[in-house]
Order: sequence, then C-alpha cells, then structure tokens
Amino acid sequence: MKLVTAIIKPFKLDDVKDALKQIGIQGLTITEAQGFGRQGGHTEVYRGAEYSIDLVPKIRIELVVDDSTVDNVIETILNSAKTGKIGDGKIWSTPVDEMIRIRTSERGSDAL
Amino acid sequence: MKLVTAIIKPFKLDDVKDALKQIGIQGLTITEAQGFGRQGGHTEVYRGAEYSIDLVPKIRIELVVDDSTVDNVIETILNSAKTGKIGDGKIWSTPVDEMIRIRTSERGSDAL
Amino acid sequence: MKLVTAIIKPFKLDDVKDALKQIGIQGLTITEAQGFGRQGGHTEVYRGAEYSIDLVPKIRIELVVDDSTVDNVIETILNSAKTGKIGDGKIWSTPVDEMIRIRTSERGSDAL
Amino acid sequence: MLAVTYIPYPSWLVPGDNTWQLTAATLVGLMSLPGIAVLYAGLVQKKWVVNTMLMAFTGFSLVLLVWILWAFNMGFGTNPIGGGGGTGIMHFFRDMVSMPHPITGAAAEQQQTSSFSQTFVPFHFPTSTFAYFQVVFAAITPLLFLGSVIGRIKFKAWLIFVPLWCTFVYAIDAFLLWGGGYLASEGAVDYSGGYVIHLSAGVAGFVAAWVIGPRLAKDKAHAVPNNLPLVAIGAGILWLGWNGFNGGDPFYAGVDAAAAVLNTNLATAAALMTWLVIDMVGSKEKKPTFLGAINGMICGLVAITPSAGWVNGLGAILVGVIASTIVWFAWNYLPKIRPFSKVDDALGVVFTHGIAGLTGGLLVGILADPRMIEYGVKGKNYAGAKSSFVSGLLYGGGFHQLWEQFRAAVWVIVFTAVMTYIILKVVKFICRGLREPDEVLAIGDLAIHEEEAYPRETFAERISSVPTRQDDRV
Amino acid sequence: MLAVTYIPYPSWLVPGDNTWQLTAATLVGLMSLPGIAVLYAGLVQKKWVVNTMLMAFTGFSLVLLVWILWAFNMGFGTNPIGGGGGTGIMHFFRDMVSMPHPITGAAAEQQQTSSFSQTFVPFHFPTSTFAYFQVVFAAITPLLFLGSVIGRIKFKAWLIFVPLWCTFVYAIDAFLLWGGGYLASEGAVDYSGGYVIHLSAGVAGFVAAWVIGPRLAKDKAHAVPNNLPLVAIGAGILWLGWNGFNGGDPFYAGVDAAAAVLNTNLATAAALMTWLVIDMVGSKEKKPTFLGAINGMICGLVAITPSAGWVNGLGAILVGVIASTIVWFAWNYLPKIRPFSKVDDALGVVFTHGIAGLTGGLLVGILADPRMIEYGVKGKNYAGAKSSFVSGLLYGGGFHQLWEQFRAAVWVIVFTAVMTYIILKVVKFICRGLREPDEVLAIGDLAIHEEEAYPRETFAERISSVPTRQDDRV
Amino acid sequence: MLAVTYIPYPSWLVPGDNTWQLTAATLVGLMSLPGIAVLYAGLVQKKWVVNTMLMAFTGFSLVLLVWILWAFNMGFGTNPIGGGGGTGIMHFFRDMVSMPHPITGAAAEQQQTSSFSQTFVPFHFPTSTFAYFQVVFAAITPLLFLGSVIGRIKFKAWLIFVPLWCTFVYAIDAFLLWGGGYLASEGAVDYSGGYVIHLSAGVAGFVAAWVIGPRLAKDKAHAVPNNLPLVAIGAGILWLGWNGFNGGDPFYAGVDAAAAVLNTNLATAAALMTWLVIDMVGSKEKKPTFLGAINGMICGLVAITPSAGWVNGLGAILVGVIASTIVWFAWNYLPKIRPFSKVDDALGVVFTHGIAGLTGGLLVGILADPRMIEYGVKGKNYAGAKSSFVSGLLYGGGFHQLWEQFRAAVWVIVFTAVMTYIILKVVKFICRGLREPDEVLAIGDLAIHEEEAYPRETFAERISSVPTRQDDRV
Ligand SMILES: Nc1ncnc2c1ncn2[C@@H]1O[C@H](COP(=O)(O)OP(=O)(O)O)[C@@H](O)[C@H]1O
Ligand SMILES: Nc1ncnc2c1ncn2[C@@H]1O[C@H](COP(=O)(O)OP(=O)(O)O)[C@@H](O)[C@H]1O
Ligand SMILES: Nc1ncnc2c1ncn2[C@@H]1O[C@H](COP(=O)(O)OP(=O)(O)O)[C@@H](O)[C@H]1O
Repeated sequence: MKLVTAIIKPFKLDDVKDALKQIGIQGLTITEAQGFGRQGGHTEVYRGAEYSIDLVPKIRIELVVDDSTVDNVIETILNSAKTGKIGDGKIWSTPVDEMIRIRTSERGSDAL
Repeated sequence: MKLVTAIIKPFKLDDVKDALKQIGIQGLTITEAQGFGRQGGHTEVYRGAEYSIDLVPKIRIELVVDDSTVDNVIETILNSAKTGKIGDGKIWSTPVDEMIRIRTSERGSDAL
Repeated sequence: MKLVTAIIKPFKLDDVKDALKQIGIQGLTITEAQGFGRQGGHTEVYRGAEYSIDLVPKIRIELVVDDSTVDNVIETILNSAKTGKIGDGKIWSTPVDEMIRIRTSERGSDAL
Repeated sequence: MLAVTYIPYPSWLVPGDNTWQLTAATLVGLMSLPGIAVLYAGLVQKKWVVNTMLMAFTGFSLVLLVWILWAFNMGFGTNPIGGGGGTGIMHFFRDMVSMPHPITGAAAEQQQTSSFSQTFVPFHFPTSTFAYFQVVFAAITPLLFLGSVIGRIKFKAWLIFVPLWCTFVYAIDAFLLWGGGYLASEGAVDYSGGYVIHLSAGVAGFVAAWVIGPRLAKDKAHAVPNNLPLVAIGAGILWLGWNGFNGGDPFYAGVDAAAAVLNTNLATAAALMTWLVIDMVGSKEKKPTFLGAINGMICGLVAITPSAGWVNGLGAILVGVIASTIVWFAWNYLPKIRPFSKVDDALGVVFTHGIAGLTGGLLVGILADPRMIEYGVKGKNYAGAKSSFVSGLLYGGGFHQLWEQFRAAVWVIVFTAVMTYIILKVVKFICRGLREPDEVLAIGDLAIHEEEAYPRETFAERISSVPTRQDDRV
Repeated sequence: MLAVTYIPYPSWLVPGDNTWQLTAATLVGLMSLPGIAVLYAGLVQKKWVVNTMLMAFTGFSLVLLVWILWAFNMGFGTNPIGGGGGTGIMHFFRDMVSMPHPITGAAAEQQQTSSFSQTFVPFHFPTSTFAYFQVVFAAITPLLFLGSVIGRIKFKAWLIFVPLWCTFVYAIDAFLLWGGGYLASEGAVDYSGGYVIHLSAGVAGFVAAWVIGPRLAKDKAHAVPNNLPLVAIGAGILWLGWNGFNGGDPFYAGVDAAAAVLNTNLATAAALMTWLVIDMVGSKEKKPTFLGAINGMICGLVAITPSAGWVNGLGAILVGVIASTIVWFAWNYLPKIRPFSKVDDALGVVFTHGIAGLTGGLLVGILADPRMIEYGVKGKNYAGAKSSFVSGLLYGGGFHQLWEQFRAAVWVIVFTAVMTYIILKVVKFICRGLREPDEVLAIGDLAIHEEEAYPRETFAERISSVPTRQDDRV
Repeated sequence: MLAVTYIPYPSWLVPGDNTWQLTAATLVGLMSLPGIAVLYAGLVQKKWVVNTMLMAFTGFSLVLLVWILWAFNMGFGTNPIGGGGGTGIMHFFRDMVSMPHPITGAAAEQQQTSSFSQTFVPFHFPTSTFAYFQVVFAAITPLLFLGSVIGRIKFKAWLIFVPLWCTFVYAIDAFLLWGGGYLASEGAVDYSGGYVIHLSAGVAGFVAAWVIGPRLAKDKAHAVPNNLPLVAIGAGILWLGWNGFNGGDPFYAGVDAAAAVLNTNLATAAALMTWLVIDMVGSKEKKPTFLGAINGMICGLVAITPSAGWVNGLGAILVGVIASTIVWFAWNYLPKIRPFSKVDDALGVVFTHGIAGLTGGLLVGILADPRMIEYGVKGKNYAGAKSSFVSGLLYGGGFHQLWEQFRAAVWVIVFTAVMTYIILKVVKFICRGLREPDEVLAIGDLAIHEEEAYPRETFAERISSVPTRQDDRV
C-alpha cells in the first residue's frame, strides 16, 4: 500500500475531492498547511509597518491506497488540482507497512 | 523504526494519550485534521442557505517508534480510540530511515 | 528520495527556513502541530479552575529531498533549530517512492 | 427649578430636549459605528471583513462632510429652490430640495434650528443638534446598502458613490417626506425613515448589486459568515440604538418619544420571535437559527420605523408579526424568481430593509391610531390645533393615509432606482469600472488593503518601515 | 427657559427626567444585548456560543412581550388583586400582585405613570417610559440565570420557562418589594434589584441547574472559555450600563441618581481590585487573572445594587470590598461541599449574583446612611415629609432595617426556589424533558441550530436554498 | 412645566443638565471599557491580549478609587494649597493643586458642585455628577499611554504606577488648566483635554517606553495585530463616545455642547478621510488601509478635543485635516530619527495622542472663533459679562492665545516628562524592576495570568479546583 500526500491550492479542494470520489476513493484526511516555494508570498501592512509573509496557505491531502490504485489516484489529483500557475503544489507517495481501521481492526485493503 | 500515524476522533485524544503513556511512550506529535470517509459530514444553515460540510474534524497523531514497539503501540491505539461507530479512524505505519533528537543530535532509538 | 519531517519550536521557524534557503532548498510545507514529550506543558486557570495543557505548540516541517541532499538538510535543520533546551524537537526521514510537481507533471528530482 | 441662579441658555432652548436629541443621535451613530460595521463584518466571508469595515467607516465619514457642507440644507433648509410656491406637479418638481449651503459658521451652528417644515412646531435646540441628529440617519443609509454590494465593488467607486447618492437621492427624499416637500404636504408620513432610509436603502442596494454584477461564483457558493458573536454585538447595538432612532424623532423628550421607544421594542421582540417560530415549524430543517432570529429582529426594527409613535402597543406587535412573516416568505421564495434570482444582493438588504420598510410604511395607513399624539398632548399644555397624529384604516381614517403611503412608496422606489442607476453609471465612468478585477476579488482584503481580519503573527516577518533597533534586548 | 414659546408636554412631564429615564433604560437594555449575550458567549465552550446567544436574544424578546401584555401591571399596577386591604399575613397573601392586564392601548402608553406604591412621589414621565425602564430589568433577570443552565437545557424548554418565570416569580417579587406590596410596606428596600433581580436569578439558576441536571461530564471537565475579548466587551458594557441600572432607580434625574452612579462605580472598582489582590496573594497560582477581575467586578456591581443611592461613598467602597471577599471565598470553597458540589451551575451565577446580591441586600441594613436622600433634598424645594432615606445599623438605624432585609431575603430565596422548581416541572411535562439528548449535547450548536460560532469557509459548499446563477462570472 | 406638582430637586439642580452630564460621563466611561480595552487588545500580538485588557480594567478601577479618595479635590477642589494668593511664579508654584481630601461623605456627594475655578458659572448638578464626569477623564488617560508600554511592563508596576501618576501628574495638570490654577488664569484653555489628557498621555507613554525599555526584539519584529474587528468595535465606541467627551465639557446641555458634538464629528470624519487619502496617494503601497483610517480617526478626535466648542464647523474640518496630515508624516518619518528611533512606543501613542493633542492645542490659538460662546448666548438670557469664548489669530485674537497655548504645552510636556520619569524610578525601586523577565515576555499572557485570549478547548483537561461529580451523566 502507499500513502499519497498532495499539497494543493485551497480553492482546488472541492475539485480534487470530487474527482477522487468519482474514481471510488472512500476516504482521505486533510490538514491545513502553509507552503514555501517558488510561488511568492505576500506583504501585509499594519499601521504603516510592512510584514512579509512568504508562506502561502495550502491544503495537505493524505490518503492511503492500494498499490494498484496509486497511479490512478495520482493522475486524478494531477488533473483536478492543476491550474498551470506556479504554486499548484506537489504529490508524493511513500510506502505503507500496515493500514488498520480502528472501528473493526480490519487490516490492509479491507481497512481502506 | 516506524512512523505510526493515527487518525482519531477528537474527543478520544485524552484516552489515547493516556493509554500510550501507560505503555511507556514518551513523545508524539498531533495535528488538527479534517477527515472525509464513510462517516457523513453535516449541514450548516446560514440565513436560510444550506451548506454541506462533508469533512469531519479529526485528530492526527504521529509517533515514531522502535520496530519492537510498533505492534504494542498500534494495539494500544486501537483499544483506546475505538467507539465502534463509523468514523473511528485509521492507523497506518510507514518505515523510517532515520530519527534524530534536535537538542542532542542523538539518533535512532536514543532519539525517541 | 526522502521525506524529511522536522518538529521544531515555533519561534525557530524563521531561522530554519532561512538556513534551508541558504543551502538551496526551494520548497517545503509546514503545518501547525502540538507536541507531547519530555517538555512539560502548562497550566491554564479560568475562573479559578485549573486546566492542564500537556501539549505544546510546535511547527511541523515537511520537505522532500534528493537522497544526496538528505544529510545536508538534516544537518542544517539540526543547527538552526537547536536551542539546547528540552523540547527542541525531532527530525525523521522516510523513503519516498515518487514525487510530482502538479503544475508540470514533472517527476522525481525535477519536481523539487 | 426657578431658583436656578444662572441661565446660560437662550430663551428657546430646553436642556432636557437638547440632551435627549444629542443622546438619541449618539445612539444612532453607534448603530453605524461599530454596529453595522461589525454586524456586516461578521456576516461576510473572512476574506472580506476588512474591506467591509473600511467601507462602513469611510461611508460614515463622507456623509458627515457632505451633509454639513451642503446636503443638510438641501433636506432641511428653509428655502426651497423653487421658492416654495406652486401646486400639484409644479410644486413637486420645482421644490424637490432646499438651497444647498454649508452650516459651518458660528451663527448657523448656534441658532435655534428651523426648517421649511417647521411652521408650527419650533424645536428647542440649536441647528448643531438638529443637523447632527439628521446626519447620523443620512450616514447609516449607505452603510445599510453596503450589504448588497460587498465582495466586488471597487473601493474607490464606493468613495465617490456615497457622496453622490447622499446628495442626489437621500437629500431629496428627506426634503420631500420630512423637510416640508410635496409628499409631506400631501400627507404622507414617515416617522423615522422607513421610506427615506430603509426602503430607499433596499432599492439602492438591489439596483447597485444588479449594475455592479454578482460576486465571484465561488464566493457566492461559499458565502458562509465568519463570526457570529460579531453579529451579536452589532445586532444588540442596533436594537438598543434604535431607541434613539425612533425615540428621537418627535424632537421632544415627551410622551410620544417614550411611546415610540416602547413600540419599537415591542415590534422587534415580536418580529424576532415570529421569524424564529416560522423557522422552527416552516423551514426545511425545522430548527431555530440565530441568524434567522437576527433577520427577524431587523425586520421588526425596520418595519416599526415609519410608524413608531403613531401606532399603539398592539399595533406595534402586529407590525412586527406581519413584517417578519412577509419578509420570511420573501426571503425564502423570491430568490427563486426574477429579478431576484438574477441579482446578487449579498446580504439580502432588499428584503430586511426594502420589503420590511415598505411593509411598515403601508401599515401606517392601516394601523395608525389617532389617539397617539406626537406633539400636542392632553393636559394643561394641550395644544389641540398643533397636535400631530395620523389615522389609519382601522382607526377610522379611511383609505386616505394608505393611499398617501402608497404614493410615497412608489415615488421612493422609482426615484431611488432611477437615480441610483444614473449615479452608478457616472461613477463607473469616473472610476473606469465599478468592480475590482477578478484576481483581486479572489483574494479580497489582502489584495485591496494588504491587511487581513485575523492576522497570524507566527508567519509574519517585519521587512520595512520603522527600522528595528540594533541594541534591542533579546 | 420660561420664554419657551411652545410647550408640547402635558403639565406633569419633565423632559430632563424623561430623558434620563429613557437613557438609563437603554443602557440597561445594552447590558443584556449585546452585554450578557456576549459576556456569556465568551465564557462558554466554543460549541455552545450560538445556543447561548440565541437564548439571550429570545429570552429578552419573550420578557418584553409578556411584560407589556400582562406582567407589568402585575408588578407595578394600581390595583392589588386582594384590593389592597388586610394586614399582616392576610395582606401578604391576598396582595401578592396587582391585576394583570396589557398596557398596549394609546391611553395606557401616554398617560402619567403611577403604581400602587406611588402614593407620595409622582413620576414625571408617561407609563411607556416607566414600563420600558422596568422591562429591561425584568428581561435581564432570566438572561443572568441562563448562565446556570447553558450547555444542556432544551431550547424549547427555555422558550416556555422564561415567560412562566417572569410571570410567576419576577412579577410577584417586584410587586412585593417595589410595587407597594407587603415587604415594601414593612420597610424592606431594594434600590435597584439586588433581591428582585440578582438574588432571585442566583437562586433560580441554582435550582434550575439542579433540576435539569449537570452538563455532560466531558463538557464540565473541558469547560474552558473560548474568547476572552468577547468577555471584555460584555464586561465593559455591563459596568458602564450599570450607570443606568442604578442611576435610573430614583426615577428622577436628581441628586440621588448622581450619587447612585458614583457609588456604583466606587463599589465596582473596589470589588474588582479586591478579587484581583486576593487572587494575587491567596490563590494557588498567586497570579492576577482577567476572568477573576471580571468576577470581582460583577460582585461589586451586584452588591451595590440594593443600596446604591442609600450609602455614602465610603459605604460603597466597603460594599465592594466585603462582597468581593465573601464571594471569592464562596467561589473557591463552597463547590467542595453540598449542595454546591452536587449542582452544576455552569457559570457560577449563584455566587456572583446570588451571594453577591444577598450580601449587598443585608449590607443595606448596616451601611445605609440616612443623610443620603432619594427624593426630598435640602434646599429651597426640601420636601421633608416626603423624603425617602434608609438608616442602617452603623448610622443609628438599629437592627430594624437589617431585620427587614433579612426577612425579605428569606422570602425571595424560598419563594424563588419553590416556584422555579414547580415551573420547571410543568415545563418538563409540556416539553417532554428539560434536556437536549446526550448525543445532541455532545455536538452543541451544530446539532441544535445548524450554525457554529466561527464557521470556516474553506470547507463549506452551498447545496440548496437560493440557486446559484448559471451566468455568474468566475 | 410649572404645573409639575412635586419637585424633588434642590433649587440649584436642572434635570436636563444633570442628565446630560451623567450620560456624557457614561459615554466617556464606555470609551475606556470596553473601548480602549478592546481597541488595544485587537492591536497587540495575540500573546498580549489578556495582559492588555487586564491593565485597562485595573487602571480604570485604580483611578476611580484614587480620584474619589483624594485626587478629585486636588484638581477641582475649592481650596488651593497655597491659599490661592500670590502672583506670577509664586502663584504658579504655591498653588499647583488644591487640598486633597475624599468626597465620600453624604454631604460631599449631594451638594451642588463647585470648584476653585467656578467663580462665575455655577453648575446645576451635584458633586457626584461632576466628580464622576471628571473621573472618567482621569481614568482614560493611563489607559491611553498603556499603549506605549504593553508587552513588557511588569503587571505589579502598573498597579503602582497608575495611582502615583494620577496623583502627581494628572491632578496637577487638571488644576492648572481646568481647576482655576495658574495656566487657566493666564488664559490658556483646553476644552476637553487635548493637553491634560492626550498630550500628557503621549509624553508619559513615550517617557515610560524609554525608561522601561523596548519589547523583546522578536516581539517588535513580529508585532502584527491579532484581531481587526476588535479594533473596529473599540474605534466605533471611541468615536461616538467622544460625543460625551467633548459634548460634556460645557457642563450645560446648551448650545455649545451641541456645537462641540458636531465639530467633533466633523474633525474626525475629515481626519479619517485625510489619512486614508494620503495612504492612497503617498504611502509605498498606495493602498487604503483600515488601521490607517483608524489612526486618522483618532488624530481627529484628539486634535479637536482642545477646541471643540470654540471653533466653528469650518475650523473643525481644518483641525481634522491639519492634524491628520501632520501626524501621518510624523508617524512615517520621525521613527527614523532620534529620539523616536530609540524608543519603543509600541502602539505609537506619542503620535496619535501626543502630537495630535499638541497640534490641536496650538490650533486653538489660530482657529478659535469668538462667536462660538460656551456659556452666555445671544437671546433673552444673554449673559454678556459671563460669556466664555476664545479668539484665535485668524479671528482677530492676535498672538495672545497662541502664546498661552504654547506656554501651556511647554509646561505639560516638560512637567509630564520629568514627573513620569521620577515616578517610574520610584516604582522601579518598589517593584524591583519595571519589566517582566525575558522568559516571561517570550510567553506573554500565559506566563503572567495563566490565561490566553482564545483558549482551545480540545487540549484542556481540568485538573483541580472544583471536583468533578462522580455521578455525572456521560
Ligand atoms: N521539496 C518540497 N517538499 C515538500 N513540499 C514542497 C516542496 N517544494 C514545494 N513544496 C510545496 O509545494 C508548494 C508549491 O511549490 P512552488 O514551488 O510554490 O510551486 P510549483 O510546485 O508550482 O513549482 C509549496 O508551497 C510547498 O507547500
Ligand atoms: N484511505 C484513507 N487514507 C487516509 N485517511 C483515511 C482514509 N480513509 C479514511 N481516512 C480517515 O479516517 C477517517 C474515518 O474514516 P471513515 O470511513 O469515516 O470511518 P471508518 O474508518 O470507521 O470506516 C476519515 O474521516 C479520514 O480522516
Ligand atoms: N516519538 C515521537 N514521535 C513523534 N514526535 C515526537 C516523538 N517524541 C517527541 N516528539 C515531538 O518532539 C517534541 C519534542 O520532544 P520532547 O521530548 O519534548 O523534547 P526533546 O526532543 O528535546 O527531548 C514533542 O513535543 C513532540 O512534538
């Protein structure tokens, strides 16, 4: 199994979620994140003082998938999250040793 | 070493934390997350307009553990986080190449 | 490729980010986290009732790097995040199977 | 009291009246700042909070200046531009306003107030008091319709729109209904601004939302409010501030002021509970909602405004129940049909102010009780000839008042709509567009003001302006 | 002033008094909305903010309607149900209230106010003013004890409980202590509601918390407040609003009103500092806390309420210091013993209102200074015979006043406790239970109102109601 | 009005005046709590919110007690310590204050107010009213300079600093400029506290920031505000509350009070728009900012304070435009040069209060219009001999007034600076330091108060105090 992690633009979340649902993904976990990268941050001015915020808001999606589905999942995220502008984000996958559903203690693919 | 990641219901955090302490776990990191899965989300109504929130609040626990402890840790989380109702969450483990304590630069099990 | 995850003290973020920039890191993702560990938490008192907060605010940094850079990155974080006091945090690295830039669909090192 | 040894007042001044009028004006001012500013700030998306608040603060400031420099005398001056003569349609069009001129001089500020309409009731305070009381009304009006256009109007366009609208819409309606103009002289009444303020704001907001175009589709679809306690703060200040809004309009701290205050609260309580109960039994979710209750509250406040001191307590309760019910159904069903389905009135001002104001204005013609006396009162000082009261259909007044109320409503709706449209076209020309560009809209506050409502210190690094001292202790 | 050419007042009206009374009433109204609504909203857990605020807004609205439709005349009417005759125990039980009837008619709203108790002091404003001033007091009382029952009371039960409680507890206590009933005629006094409002709210809240049962154990154990600045907003409005609360109770804008305002502020400042200092030297952490200071502030405000215009400045300071000290110790030690350890009075209303109100009420019997005159005053218009003042133990009054204060306290405690219990049993029957089910309690606002206090736009997707236009620009 | 049958006032009391004064005082009180408390709470970093609010609440309380126990009589007593005699420099130094003594007795609270300066204008309300009105001014002053020292001052030092400063700086300046002291008798004027309050607060804050030392370098570099809606709430209350601040200073609800209210609003609107426009054309980002607008608003409010009832409307607008412009440039350029670059005046009080107050105070000497009459007014009761007005340079007054204003400014600046320095040295000695230790500063609220502004319930577990019942339902 693999853990696919994707960093995307926040306003793309709905699209990505819908696209993943379409291909049968039943679960995922998201966290609010801040990204630093090529995409510039911005400036904020409070009472005349400038502050540089070089982190931009991102959504971090995590989902564990069967080896067989990984490519499809990545492809789907790629398509649905892309705007073509700098800052679209990254996807990476890492190996998973074990996956368990807490409710039932099912393991492996059954736990997805 | 392994990185054990658990997605649990927020109100179970205290129980899980206590259970892990009991078996000698000395450290872990949590982030606030939102889960999408079988557990339904909810509706919010503002000024007559309905909004569907299909993400539910979750707590994401991460802890790096020795290979020898992994099973015990997973078992402990399973027991303490379970309510038996949909949405109890997942546990997965992934391989860790290296673990370092920043304060002392200790590596491996010493860093836990 | 490796995914390096670092848990650091929030006020060290600027230093770590600057140090990583110096050695040529072009991107990373951070999330706000809460750590439980040797570093004690604190007490809050509201209207005479004491609450124990045993979690301390941390910043969680994630960055995917080439195998060749891992050591340098870890070293850099170690140096820039260290205060020598309990609670400085951890660094761990895990293997990455695949890394993709969403904008261009580039893979591997090109995606960094 | 006669033994008071030193009297620093001119003979026409009554300190109790002056105090009430200044207090009432201050309460009305608080309804705008912070009232409406934070009520709306709580209702908009997080990314629009700063923009909304700054438009409220600047709108208030601009009206203050415009009013004192020229518009007060347009609405409440003594000198109709047409000379005050003529009858019928001539009267109407020749005398739509009084001559504009400032009231910034020492004499103007300090003399007893008088307006074209005050032939029989002299007010016992100076022009400063009267002008200030009137300006807080003039100032809240654009702040109300701000709710229709938030989330896309160009900030500079707002700065130009407000002064023009105050001059060419508000001042004229004020003269016609309050300043002694045609509608007033025909018998139409508007106790504290159900038409001049609320109906007009509802119409102006709706037209402006239509002319400026909708928010980004994404914003519209994700339009959740950001902070309900902020709404509660604004709402509470609105409710109690309305004691000044309606209580100040007899311009005497007398019996009718007290009745207006009580009636305002009765109508509001009834309207709030009405909306809540309909939500509980009639909405899809059958649940009581806080923002629903606040909508009902606003309906009650608005609907009682045109009649506060002319209905009795029972009438006030009826006004609240009826207006809240009508607006509830309008709110839930009208957005499905044209033109409402086509116009993005962001916070629904056309409903809670427009329709509620219209309902309240017409109800004057039905529920006004002639025994509710604005100026003359029974007792030793009873001034029968100068009494001011209104008779509705249910109290023997026949259809006369209802007809006058209807005519005035038609005027306010048509005039406000047309003028708002024209003014916006002018503003569009001056500002090269009425909307911020879409990429700015996608970001909101940060793009327009480089500020956000709830900044996060963790990620900010000061880069300029005041240099950081080298020798700071760490 | 004599030269004023047009007098629109009836001969009994004094504009300065009417203004003060309306202003004071508005200040008291602001204490409820937004005052208490946001003070409590800040103190509860995040998941209860909306529910708390909506109970405050609806409670206020319901009392307004109940009051004007029947309860005002029960407390302040001219016609005791027993006819006003009888002595002793007969007097007491025959005349617990006046005849209920509405004051919604034109005559009722506009005539000079009078109540059964006003045999010698006619007030110089109309019934509208008096009824409105009294209703904001009646309305804040349930809002205060709301703090005891938040986090589990069924929303519908609240909507029924409040009108019944206002009718069968508040109106009766108001008549007995203020409206000319038995306790008043015996000599018990309550300047602005230390008993009628605060002691009663504390007792009612405590009994209600007991009858309804505690919050979820989890909620109780995690009961951290969610927003301290919100508490600051509410607290600031409470403090300054109290100028109207106590300053309005002579019903004249005279000398005693001013003294009451000053004394209120003195007691409050002293009480705030007292709690702070005890926290700094006596609490486990030995730290000054903001919410502790606010608790102290409320103790001062509440404790000075029964005596504000009857103690001198030194007395006021003593009231603040004593009440704050007593409540500090009660707050920290009583929860360990029964019945306090058994009852989940969520925000501690029984302490900051109940015990503080009781302390203040008894201190009248000790600290009241007969030279503090409520109505008659020295000088040209000195009205010796009609003077109203109170003598405490320290100022030569002996134990008489203390005894009366004690008797009245016993009555208020016992009567409120018993009636609250009975009313809740009735409400329980009507609503089939007084608590929301536990699975609803686990969720809070979202389950009951489908709203949350601080919604996050990122995760919301509109699904229904107003259709999104197809042609929206993106 | 003559038919009023029962007069409960002493012959010197006018209810309209008393009402206005108490209302105005309440508005000014609201400017502090919750006004300044939440304005500043919104502007500071999240970790300093609780500390800031608690210093505001305690500062207000301490001044209240100090004032009534001794300081009121120092500033506004009838009995200069030097006996009131002497001329020139003797007069000045012998009579810097009146004899301190409390006003807590029944007689003191209830008698007609009088001060050393009131030889010709008797006020028509009791000492309680006057003292309360004055104390809310005295209390807001330390709250203003709190903005300079937040983020490092030791909490205990604050509790000692405030009473000393109120006694040894504020009371003296108040006597000299308002209480009939030397500066007043020479002709310097300060309508509502441009010098006594704002200039003095700016100077005291600056000196204190310097003596106490800067915030942590990290805090200074990351000094983003945490909550802009909170700033809006505070700002709105400040603006409208200022109607009482300036409107209350004639001490009569007369013509000049009304003019002062109107002028205050004009200056403020002009100043807000001025800052906004300069931001839009002159700042690096060329963007309108909300906090800039609020800075401008404060400049207007402060600058019109010394002249509110002595300039006409045009003068008021000029005051707003000039002060806002000057402070804008000072704000943006002075921090680059010494001593400003060396002193960490956290919220910039020296600019928005110090420089704005100074500008406004000097402008009195230029713009005061002698036709603006504070007490005597034209008409039947014209009291020529007792009229109070001021003539500026532009209105034929020559340089006299400007010179007096200048001298008074020099005094206030020098005296405040020196005394603040001395007091702080004393406090430092008493408290063993003026700063919290650096490790405490790194944490903020949690370290000092064990509270945080926006606690997160998820992570809290109750560990002590009230025991959790075993039998709680789950
Ligand atoms: N090496 C990395 N490891 C982890 N996250 C990264 C890395 N590089 C970039 N990111 C994440 O991806 C986001 C987008 O990267 P950025 O360089 O701005 O644009 P793009 O990916 O389009 O070139 C960043 O904001 C950050 O959250
Ligand atoms: N494939 C997955 N990868 C990562 N997280 C998942 C995955 N599936 C579910 N989750 C997380 O687990 C939570 C619970 O899943 P859900 O399907 O609702 O219930 P259950 O696990 O009891 O069947 C989700 O809210 C989500 O946070
Ligand atoms: N086994 C672990 N797995 C994941 N995170 C950990 C682990 N142990 C500690 N941490 C994280 O590291 C932080 C610092 O750990 P702590 O034990 O307090 O200090 P130190 O690392 O200096 O010994 C914790 O707050 C937690 O976020």
